[in-house]
Amino acid sequence: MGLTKEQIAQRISKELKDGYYVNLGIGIPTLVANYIPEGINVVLQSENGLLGMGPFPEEGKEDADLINAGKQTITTLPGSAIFDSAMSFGMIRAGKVHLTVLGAMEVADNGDIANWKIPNKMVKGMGGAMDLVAAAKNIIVAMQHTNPKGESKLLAQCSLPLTGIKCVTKVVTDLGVFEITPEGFKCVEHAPDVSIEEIKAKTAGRLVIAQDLKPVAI
Amino acid sequence: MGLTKEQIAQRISKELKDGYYVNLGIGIPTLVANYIPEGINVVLQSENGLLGMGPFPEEGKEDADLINAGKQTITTLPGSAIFDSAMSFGMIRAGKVHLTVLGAMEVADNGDIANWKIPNKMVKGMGGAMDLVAAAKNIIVAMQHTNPKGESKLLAQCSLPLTGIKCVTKVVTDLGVFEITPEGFKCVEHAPDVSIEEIKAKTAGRLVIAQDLKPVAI
Amino acid sequence: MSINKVVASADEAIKDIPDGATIMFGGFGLCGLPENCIAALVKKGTTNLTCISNNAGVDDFGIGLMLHKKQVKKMIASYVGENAEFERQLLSGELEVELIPQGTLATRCLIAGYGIPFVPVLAGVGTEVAIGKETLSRNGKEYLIEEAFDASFAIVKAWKGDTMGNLIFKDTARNFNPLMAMAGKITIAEVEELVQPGELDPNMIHTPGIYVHRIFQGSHYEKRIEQRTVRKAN
Amino acid sequence: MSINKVVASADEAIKDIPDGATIMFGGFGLCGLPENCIAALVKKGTTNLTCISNNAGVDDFGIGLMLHKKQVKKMIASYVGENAEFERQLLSGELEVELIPQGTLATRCLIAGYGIPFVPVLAGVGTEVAIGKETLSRNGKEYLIEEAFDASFAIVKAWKGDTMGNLIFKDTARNFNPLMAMAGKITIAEVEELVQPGELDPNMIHTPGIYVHRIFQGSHYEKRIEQRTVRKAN
Repeated sequence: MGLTKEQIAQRISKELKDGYYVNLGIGIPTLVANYIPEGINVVLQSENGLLGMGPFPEEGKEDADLINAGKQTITTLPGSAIFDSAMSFGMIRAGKVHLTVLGAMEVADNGDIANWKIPNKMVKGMGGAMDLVAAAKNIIVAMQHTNPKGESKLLAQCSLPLTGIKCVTKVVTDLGVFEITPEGFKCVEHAPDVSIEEIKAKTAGRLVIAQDLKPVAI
Repeated sequence: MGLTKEQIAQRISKELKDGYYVNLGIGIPTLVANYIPEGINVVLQSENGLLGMGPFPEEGKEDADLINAGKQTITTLPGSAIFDSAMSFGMIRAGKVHLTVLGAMEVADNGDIANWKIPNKMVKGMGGAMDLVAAAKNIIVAMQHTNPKGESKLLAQCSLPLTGIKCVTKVVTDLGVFEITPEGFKCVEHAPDVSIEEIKAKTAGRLVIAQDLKPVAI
Repeated sequence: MSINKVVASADEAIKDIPDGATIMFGGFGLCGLPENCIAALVKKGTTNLTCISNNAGVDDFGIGLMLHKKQVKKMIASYVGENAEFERQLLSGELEVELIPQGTLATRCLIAGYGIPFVPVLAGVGTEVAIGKETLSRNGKEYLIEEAFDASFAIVKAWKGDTMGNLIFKDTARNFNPLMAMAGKITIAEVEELVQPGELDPNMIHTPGIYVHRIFQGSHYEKRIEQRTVRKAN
Repeated sequence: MSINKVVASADEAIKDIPDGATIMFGGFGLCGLPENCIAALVKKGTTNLTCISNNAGVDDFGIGLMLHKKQVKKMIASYVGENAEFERQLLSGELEVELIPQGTLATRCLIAGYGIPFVPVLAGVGTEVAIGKETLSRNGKEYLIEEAFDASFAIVKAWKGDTMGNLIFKDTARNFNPLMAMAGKITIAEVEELVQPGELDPNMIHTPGIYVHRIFQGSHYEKRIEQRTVRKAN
């Protein structure tokens, strides 16, 4: 029994610091917004041109002109700012966004990430993912440790086409928390019910276990 | 008796076409705004960030926040737009401004212009002049034909540090109208009271006289 | 100084766009789309088009409507999901697609509007996006050199605009619209509300009229929502 | 989400700017100057500064006040006329000056704020501005490669701002202010009116708060006029 998606999001929310501007990708990353710790003020950036993304609108108050990068209807908050897509990626590229949380299909032990294309399947495009991973200073990947076939998604080398190279700083999966280090994935926290042996068995890339390994505190 | 400054400006105003966006430099070029022909709608751009520059304010209505590139207090007009300096030079560089009228210290017969620096004198800087001459598609120079010492300002080669190369399309002086052509300055109009001989005597660069030379119509 | 850019209708605005033209379309997903001009292009049947737009619409809305009528030869976009007809044409080889990172797409519009010929970006370095592209090293990093777009037409949708072409966008319907407005050689703007010069605050113009060549008040905006997400009322 | 960027005063805002720092100052001529921060820097006597600003003020206003106290080591600007003390220091060799075409100056701010390391420009090609600069050919033209600015601090003046750092500028006092706000590693904004989040329309923000690190409401704005030009009332 590893972490649930909600628990992965909850664990990532502990990376938030007061005053952070944060970009949350589609999927598990979006859930992080539900676990912002008390006393921590963060501003969510949506790369289609919004700082200060608020919750979904109340039923009947949806506005087609106000969506997030996942095309979902959203709201603004007091202090929100709207801008065009060039400024949006400009502030990302300039390092003004402190933390980016993304999903991934594969992560390599050097920080490479693949999350946009599966060859021989319909290609939908990279959207803003390549820009985000090339620019963000702190990129955390939120994903399941293995794919539906049970194969590791933490690899020595990505098999899928890359989204970006040497850019991921940390991976949070259902099995634990892994920092990208020169020695490969460094397991710093494990899911409470998950053994080191299971993590080793399910991690294909280089893996080191932190001296001070501890259980993920949820 | 050549053209007055006002007559030079009036002659240049005939180059305006309906729908033009125009940047007028400091000095004689500014006067062009007083002679916009009937039925011709133009928008004046001020490179400090304004489209739709209006006249000076009425006494007592000056606003320190509303100035032109010459730092003079001005007004907006219905339909004006304000923007930052990057967009201002962006639209100039992108060729959206149809006509730029500038003063000059020297113009060469290949279209080079010098108007920003006199060596061994205090250097004030190029301001936006280098950007304008590098970018504008149609640059008309408005100036006196000779300097205070009586020396020609229409030269084979500029003696002063250049502002831009091969960029001037036309020069209007107190003596006449000169197009820049592969053959040098082509005199297409002469000031009513000025002879071809005087123009030849006062033009140091290559000069050709148009077949259909005519007097400047004021 | 009142330069009048008003045209009578979407039909009038797009009538000289020839077959084979390259057109930019503002919008992100289905948000901020120039619905009237797309409808007019579908009606006129202009074909063999290269479309530059962040997305390709859905099956029955946005650029999807033009795909359905096989008017599009090539699509340049960052994300083209949610579109079965698109997928069919792509897999059958009827449609060319060039995928570009979203920030690069936006920046290539910006630099076109600012008269800058190319821009160095990190997005795509080390990926298949970099294949065949010129690179330049700077500060120990390798950058891809990306070119300014060169599109004959840009078609954008604004919230309000005046007869001189000044535009204001609403909320995230802004997205690529002001960028493409700057980038088009001829820019067509459809607006929800067309006003007279002086009705818009000069300080609050998103796209100055110098970048806009034709403007008209659109009608019957459907403004479809792609992902309707709501929460319980308190 | 209300990130609070408010500091108590100009003194507080500039207190950690060290001697020898590189500072950008918004403004064009005397229009849109951060008067309160300049006064605080003069009071504190921070010295050996490199100042990036379109102009250098006049003898007794703007950056001229810092020149008078010999706080400026180097001035990077596009136009530095109208300033006798400036001229004296320059001719005596006390002051270094780097002159940059105005559009290049603006664009080097923009690209710093957009994370773009360099930009190709035509301004200055064939002139002494080009001496020693890297060039690149494109489409048969030669471009100068101009670098993004790298300034530790940017000090700007806005009309209104909220506690989260969102800024709105008024009329041509906008000029370089939003560009420098984006370009500074630490950006300090002084505003005529400081308001609460929600009081500014999100659609009408010129500088999003993400670019601003410190904000305060200034006082006693003199807003001096450099060239008072008027016409007869009708």
